[in-house]
Amino acid sequence: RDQIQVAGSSTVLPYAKIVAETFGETFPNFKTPVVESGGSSAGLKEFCKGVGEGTIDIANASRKIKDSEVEACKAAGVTDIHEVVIGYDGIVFASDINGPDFTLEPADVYKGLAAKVVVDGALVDNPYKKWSEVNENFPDWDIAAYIPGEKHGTREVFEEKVLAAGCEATGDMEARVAGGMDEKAAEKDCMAVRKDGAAVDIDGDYTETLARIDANKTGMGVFGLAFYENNTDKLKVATISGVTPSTETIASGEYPVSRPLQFYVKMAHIGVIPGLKEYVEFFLSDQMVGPDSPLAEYGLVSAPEEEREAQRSSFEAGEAL
Amino acid sequence: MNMMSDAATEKAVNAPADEPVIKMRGKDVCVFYGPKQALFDVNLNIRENAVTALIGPSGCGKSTFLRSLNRMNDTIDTCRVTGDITLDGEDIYDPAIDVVELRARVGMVFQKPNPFPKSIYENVVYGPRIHGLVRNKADMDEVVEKSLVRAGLFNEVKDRLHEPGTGLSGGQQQRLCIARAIAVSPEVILMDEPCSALDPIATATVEELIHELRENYTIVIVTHSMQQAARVSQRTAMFHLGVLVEEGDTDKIFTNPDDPRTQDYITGRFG
Amino acid sequence: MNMMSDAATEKAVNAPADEPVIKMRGKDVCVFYGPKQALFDVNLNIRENAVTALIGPSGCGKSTFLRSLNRMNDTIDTCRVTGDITLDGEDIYDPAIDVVELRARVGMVFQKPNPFPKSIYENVVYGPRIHGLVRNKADMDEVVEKSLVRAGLFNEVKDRLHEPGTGLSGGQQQRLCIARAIAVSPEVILMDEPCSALDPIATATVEELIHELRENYTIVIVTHSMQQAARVSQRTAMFHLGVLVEEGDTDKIFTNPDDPRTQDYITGRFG
Amino acid sequence: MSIFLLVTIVCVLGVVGYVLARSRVSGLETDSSVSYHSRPGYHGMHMAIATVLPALLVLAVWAISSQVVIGNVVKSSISQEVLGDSAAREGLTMGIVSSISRGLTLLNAEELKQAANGIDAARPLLAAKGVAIATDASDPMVTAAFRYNGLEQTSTFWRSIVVILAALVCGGWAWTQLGARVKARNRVEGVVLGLLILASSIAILTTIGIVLSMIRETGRFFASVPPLEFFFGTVWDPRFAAAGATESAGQFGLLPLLAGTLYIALVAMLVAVPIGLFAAVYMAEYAGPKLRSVAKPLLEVLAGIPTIVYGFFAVVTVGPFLRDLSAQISGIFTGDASSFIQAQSVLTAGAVMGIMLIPFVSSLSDDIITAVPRAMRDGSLGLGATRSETIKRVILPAALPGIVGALLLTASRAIGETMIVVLAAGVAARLTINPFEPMTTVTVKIVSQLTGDLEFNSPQTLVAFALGITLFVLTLGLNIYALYVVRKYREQYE
Amino acid sequence: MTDATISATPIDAASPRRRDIGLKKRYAAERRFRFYGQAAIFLGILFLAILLWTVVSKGVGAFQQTMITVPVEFAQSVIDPKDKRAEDPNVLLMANYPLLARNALVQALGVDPDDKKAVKAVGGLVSDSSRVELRNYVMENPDVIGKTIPVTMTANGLVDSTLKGHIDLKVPEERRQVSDQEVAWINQLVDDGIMQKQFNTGIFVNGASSRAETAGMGVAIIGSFYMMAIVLVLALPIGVAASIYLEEFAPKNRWTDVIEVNINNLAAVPSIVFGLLGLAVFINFMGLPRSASLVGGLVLTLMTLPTIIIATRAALKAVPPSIRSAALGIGASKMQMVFHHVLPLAAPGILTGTIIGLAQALGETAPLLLIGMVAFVVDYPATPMDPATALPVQIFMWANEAERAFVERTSGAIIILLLFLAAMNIAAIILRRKFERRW
Ligand SMILES: Nc1ncnc2c1ncn2[C@@H]1O[C@H](COP(=O)(O)OP(=O)(O)OP(=O)(O)O)[C@@H](O)[C@H]1O
Ligand SMILES: Nc1ncnc2c1ncn2[C@@H]1O[C@H](COP(=O)(O)OP(=O)(O)OP(=O)(O)O)[C@@H](O)[C@H]1O
Ligand SMILES: [Mg+2]
Ligand SMILES: [Mg+2]
Repeated sequence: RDQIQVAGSSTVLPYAKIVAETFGETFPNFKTPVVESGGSSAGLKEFCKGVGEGTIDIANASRKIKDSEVEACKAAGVTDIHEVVIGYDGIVFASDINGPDFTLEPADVYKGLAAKVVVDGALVDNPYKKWSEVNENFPDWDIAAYIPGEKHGTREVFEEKVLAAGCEATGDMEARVAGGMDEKAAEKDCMAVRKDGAAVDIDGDYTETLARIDANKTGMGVFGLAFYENNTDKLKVATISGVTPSTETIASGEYPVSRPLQFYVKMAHIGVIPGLKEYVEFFLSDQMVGPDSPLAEYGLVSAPEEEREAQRSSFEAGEAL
Repeated sequence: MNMMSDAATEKAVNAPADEPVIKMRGKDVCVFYGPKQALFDVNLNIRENAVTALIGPSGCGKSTFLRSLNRMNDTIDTCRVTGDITLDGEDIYDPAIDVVELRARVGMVFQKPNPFPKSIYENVVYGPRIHGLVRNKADMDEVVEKSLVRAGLFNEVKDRLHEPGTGLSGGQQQRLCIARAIAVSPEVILMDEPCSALDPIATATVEELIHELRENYTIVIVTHSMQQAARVSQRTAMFHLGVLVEEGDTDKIFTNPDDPRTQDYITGRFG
Repeated sequence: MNMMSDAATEKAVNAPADEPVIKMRGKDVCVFYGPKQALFDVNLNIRENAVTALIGPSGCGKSTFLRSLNRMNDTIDTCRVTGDITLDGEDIYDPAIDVVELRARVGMVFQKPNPFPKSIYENVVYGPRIHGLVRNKADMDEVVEKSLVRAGLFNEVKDRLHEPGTGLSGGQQQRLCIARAIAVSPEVILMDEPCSALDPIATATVEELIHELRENYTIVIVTHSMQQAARVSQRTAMFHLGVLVEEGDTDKIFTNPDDPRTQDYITGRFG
Repeated sequence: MSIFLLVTIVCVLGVVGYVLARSRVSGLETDSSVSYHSRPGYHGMHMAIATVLPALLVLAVWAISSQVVIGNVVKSSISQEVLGDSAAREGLTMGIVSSISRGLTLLNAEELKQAANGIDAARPLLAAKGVAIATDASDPMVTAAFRYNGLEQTSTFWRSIVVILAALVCGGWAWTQLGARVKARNRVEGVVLGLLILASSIAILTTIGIVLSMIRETGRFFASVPPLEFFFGTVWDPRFAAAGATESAGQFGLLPLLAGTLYIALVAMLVAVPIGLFAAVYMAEYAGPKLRSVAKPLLEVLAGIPTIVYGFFAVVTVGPFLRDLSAQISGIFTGDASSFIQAQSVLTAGAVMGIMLIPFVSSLSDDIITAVPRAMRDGSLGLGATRSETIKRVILPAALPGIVGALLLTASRAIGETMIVVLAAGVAARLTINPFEPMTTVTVKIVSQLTGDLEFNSPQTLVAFALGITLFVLTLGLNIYALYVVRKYREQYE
Repeated sequence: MTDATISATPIDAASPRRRDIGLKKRYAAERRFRFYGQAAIFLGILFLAILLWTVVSKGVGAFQQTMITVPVEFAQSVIDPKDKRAEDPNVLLMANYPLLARNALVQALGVDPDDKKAVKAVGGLVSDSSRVELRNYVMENPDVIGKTIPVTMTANGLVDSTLKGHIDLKVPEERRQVSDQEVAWINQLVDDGIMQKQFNTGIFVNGASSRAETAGMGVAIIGSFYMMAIVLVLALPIGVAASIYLEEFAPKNRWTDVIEVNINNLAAVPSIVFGLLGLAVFINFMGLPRSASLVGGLVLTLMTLPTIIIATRAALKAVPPSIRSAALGIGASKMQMVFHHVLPLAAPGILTGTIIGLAQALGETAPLLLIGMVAFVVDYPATPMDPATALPVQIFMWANEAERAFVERTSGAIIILLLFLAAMNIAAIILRRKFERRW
């Protein structure tokens, strides 16, 4: 095999595609890597099949590899796994360009979208129908949010960083605990999304979410920052806790909702599959993931300088999980 | 045929009237299938309350003529009829004539028994129902019983009126089809080789039935069995290659035909 | 079917030998379709170089018997044959017998002409080719010409041997099927109502052909036309409800039958 | 000798056999008056089959069994500590050994000598040939790999000899069989029949393959989620297992998915059946040949369009159209121009899927309606029924069982459809009876659970296999029932 | 009877006794029924028309691509400053070609070369693929170095969208992806005849790309072609053989019932399940490579097999039994009967069924998802063992791209797929006409 094979997350896919394509163009001696999409899960599953020509070299993931997965990898002989964080993905709320501005707080989102909220001290099924009921500053729109489906890694981030935070902020969390739930159950309950149709799961990509908002002008969508930046003429982004999402605010940690994107390299394949080492190095170079790189232009939030340096040296050293 | 032969055979036909009454008239009937002509200027009158047999070798146009009598030919796209056919003096090919009404008056029984895949009862009541001749359950029961009795089938099936008609034997099926046809009280019944798919015993039953029906209906029957024609009909018409060769009283045709082709055919020289 | 009647009718058959030679023998033949018995203990011998006609009303088992003579019945899953049928003394239902070989020796012509949708030439040459009777183009041309000549078709089609056989008229098609059957030089030819789909003129041609073929082949023909049986056959067997009623010289059967059922049938009392 | 070369040799032998036998028989046929049972070509074929078939069978058996035998021999030669104690470890070790041995075959003599020194020497050499070796390979494995290759070589040598011998012996036997009365044709046809049977059993193999490829994962799923909860649960909420979290709670109720599947299929059938059936009736009973020859292929184009295009159509055109329409309607009746049909809804998916299914219904029913014997039509028309009466009261009832069978087949298509639903009805697993709201289907969840970011060995992913098997059983049930119905229908006319 | 003189004597029967058989109502019902039928056909065709119109109206634009033709100075100072290209072939490969393109445009637009920001923006007007375009040009004609020659380069996807009017210029500048300055440049270039729309051959021949302007279906077309070839080669003979056995030889018993149910069921099993099967059997068990058209072809073969079998059986059933008895009657064996007569007569039906099956396979996405064919593949696959994608997969992937320029291309890709399907269907019709025989 003279071609690198990559599989995994569809969130990482666009970045991996850009790198692969540029890699192929800048190193005409190597074939352009093949990048499969199919989800982090399927990618890691393939990755953990074993070592050898018939298995993939790199798995893209929009979440960290789980311990159980590392175990499964080990059992199949995939022992040296190197983790590379390529940057961060900001998660933003946006609505139709012609709508009003939204200045969201996690608490607002929680009240609008959680399955159960505390009203007058009692835990009830979410009664809010309109945004204006949640917060009088908001327009008189039916609550209709298009959020990532449960299969998406983004959903996890959304639940933890927004819903759970909102739950804390409103004091609902305490109310739940006070109501007799244990800490864990309460947290879980906080993160449950209402299922009465006001929050719509989208299992497809952000294009689908955009199509939804196109079709329902009073809808609110959850997007990746990259996607939003490609569609600024159609979408208006909401601030969270007063911070406008941008590569800068995310990189600095001001904007709360983001997650790391990474890929996993099978070290046993380094030096065997032609170009694998070069590809990873190329990916890690500032030319690709730096603040002024094509990936950043596409919407990837670059990691801070020292973190990028650490990634490079760690790969150089061949560190494994 | 000409007047004379009609007059001559008048007595042979045991019609009650002195003058034979003509139920249907065909005048210069030509039938074409696409470019191919299947019937050539046929002039044939059908007498009321008599059985008219159409005989002739295969492909001579018997079925074609029969089907043109109730415009079943209309269902064949390429088929075209010229000339006049009248029923009670009315031109049945007149655009003002309604073919549905016509077919309700001129019923048809086919070569292969074709009961609908429904119960015996439903088979019989089908025609009266679509024509709105029955109004309620009692009407229907009556019409079913009457028709089945007439068709000589009632006693055999009265206990299983609601079983499928397709479960009957061939001869019973054919009698069911006849019952179905008479249930709408037609004036004329056309039968295209009604017994050719039946065994000898069933054939005998059906022939007997035809004999009885003659009193109330005008019947035209196509048959390839000369014996059958001789047995059941009063009038016989002989076709050959699309031409009506000869027509007349059955007795005469079978004993003393005018045309040598008829002679040859009935003596088995061909066909 | 019994020795005596064989002996008695010997002279009537214009066979050259003193003793009529028996080509095929059926002994206690019973045929079942699933649970239903269609033939009951039929004992019938087929004489060489003679035409044997099988007559009887519809559904009496004529076709069934005919098809059991070259094991075409094998193609019906539910069909079962008991008793012995021999060809030149060999049991044709012996497992050692190859049915393909048998059918090459006992050919068959069907009720509806069924030429292959290929050229006339290909139709005729197909059999010889699969049986390896022809080696080269010259052989083939010869066999095609000979067969078509025998079938009386050559002059009509010699200019269009490479046009499709399905483009011929019905009678021509049936003669083509006969040509196709004789091209493999069978010993026996079975014909199941070969003329029932033909018009009178075509029928006459085919009958003439059968008459000529008799000199070289043993022929068994099923017909529902008594006239035809009388015209073409030397021997006639009458079936009724699965039973062989009577068998004997055609002349005798048609003039002086032993069995009252035969009498009734040929005089048109039934059927 | 490589397998490919061996097969080629055997085939060449077969061809030679064919030519020899054929010419011999045609030679004999001309100069003697013996009548041959079969044509020379068949004798040739007989000879060729006798040469090739047993040899290939031997080859196949050898190839499979030698793998097992050599594997076991090598395995027993490896010490227990290297081999590992669990079955999984053993498998892994053997996997490494076999990839080393495969790599060794690529090396030349010089390199081989070097590689024999151990894993550290072998690894770079193999890497240079593009063979990746797992990190925990060790020296004994290299030794084992050499042993493996040695055995393999011996086996290959004997394999060639035995196979060629088999070809020659069986071919020779066939040669002695050449004779007038040998039923070569029957034998050849027997072999062909065997091939035909083999081909028809591929369907069965596929089914077995499908079941086998899902059963293990399904088992693992049911190990963590009780079947009762799966089959009768009313909530579908396979929560995202938080990173690092050990317990993976979530609810895996099949019912909302099943309900969505059946509901959407029902709406699709409500669209497709009337349109398809009326179109079929019109084409079969009224339309002239011209209209028929245009309309039928045009409608069938609908069946040929990829479902992803329909999904696209649903999102871009049908969904917004229905939504705006509903806004208009409610504007007229209530004055409040808010739409009550959501752009993504059971209705949208059902409608678009219905459009896709129109040709299935129309073509199948068209065939069935035309199969109703003409005698039925004549019988009814002869009684003075109009055409529509004939159709409604005689033809359709007569064709009903067949049509029902066809509809069941169509329904199983609707149940199995994925792409349209993903785009047009969404992924929200809910139980509702309002067709204007989104629901989702089993197939959609299969795809999304498999292609998501979830942990791959968690029940969240494994549930896809359980869903797959459930769906498989469901369509199987439908098909068995359809076959039963169609059978009954056939009996009527026979 | 020829001399019939119609005299008074044989009188016609009495005038008919009229019965009310509800004709008026019945005819109204008849007309209604007929209307339903016509409406159904009309609706079906209408849906087809709307669907096609939606796709075509959105996608035709994709067959045009904005190109920039400017004189490019192939300066040695940029390409090969150290003059080492004779020794080191990598020099030409690795040179800074984008700079050449940018310089050429800067000159054409008369932008101040010292205005760093403007220069960078100008460079953004051409696609990044100019690197490859110029490199290939230089590699083919090494003697251009040092000369100035007009070269045609692909414009950036945003420029393309702007020119086609897909970008709403009324939106405030800061929310737009093209600035007013860029719009001005684009207009200037168009006026100068430097920038023009051309037929987009790239969409047919290019491999996948993350840039809309250079993304093409080339790999997908080849991949689909390989897969169709594999399906044809495997599914047709196996399907026909299976049908022959089931239709002509198999005794009607439980076992054949099982096979029959199986086949019908496989025709209805969701296609994604075949993907699971392919992953388990072909990739994991048999060790075939991922993303390869070979595996895709095998999976699609299993998927289309039932369709072909069902169609073939119908075609075999339609061959009149008289042909079979004719062949058997002159001593053909059953096998000869089938292969010499039945099969040739069933050929048109088999062909049609096969092509329908192929078309179905051509449009299938879901199973390919699981065997790694939903992938980003740039290089042409040389053999069916190499990574490749397929037409519907490419559509699926483009539909999920964030960039606006891909929207139009998605529809364009659908048009290409539909064209292939149309070609196959027309082939089916022609073949059927050609092979059709009457009996
Ligand atoms: N639908 C048709 N299309 C074309 N030609 C037809 C059609 N029906 C009958 N014919 C032709 O018209 C002629 C007369 O046919 P018809 O069926 O009336 O004969 P028939 O006397 O009833 O014969 P049989 O005794 O065989 O039923 C024949 O030559 C036949 O081929
Ligand atoms: N394939 C079959 N399966 C079951 N029963 C059959 C089958 N073929 C014929 N029969 C029955 O066997 C009996 C004899 O049929 P056969 O076809 O031999 O009659 P026939 O004398 O040739 O009649 P016809 O003159 O109508 O051709 C009939 O009762 C028929 O119903
Ligand atoms: Mg007729
Ligand atoms: Mg018969």
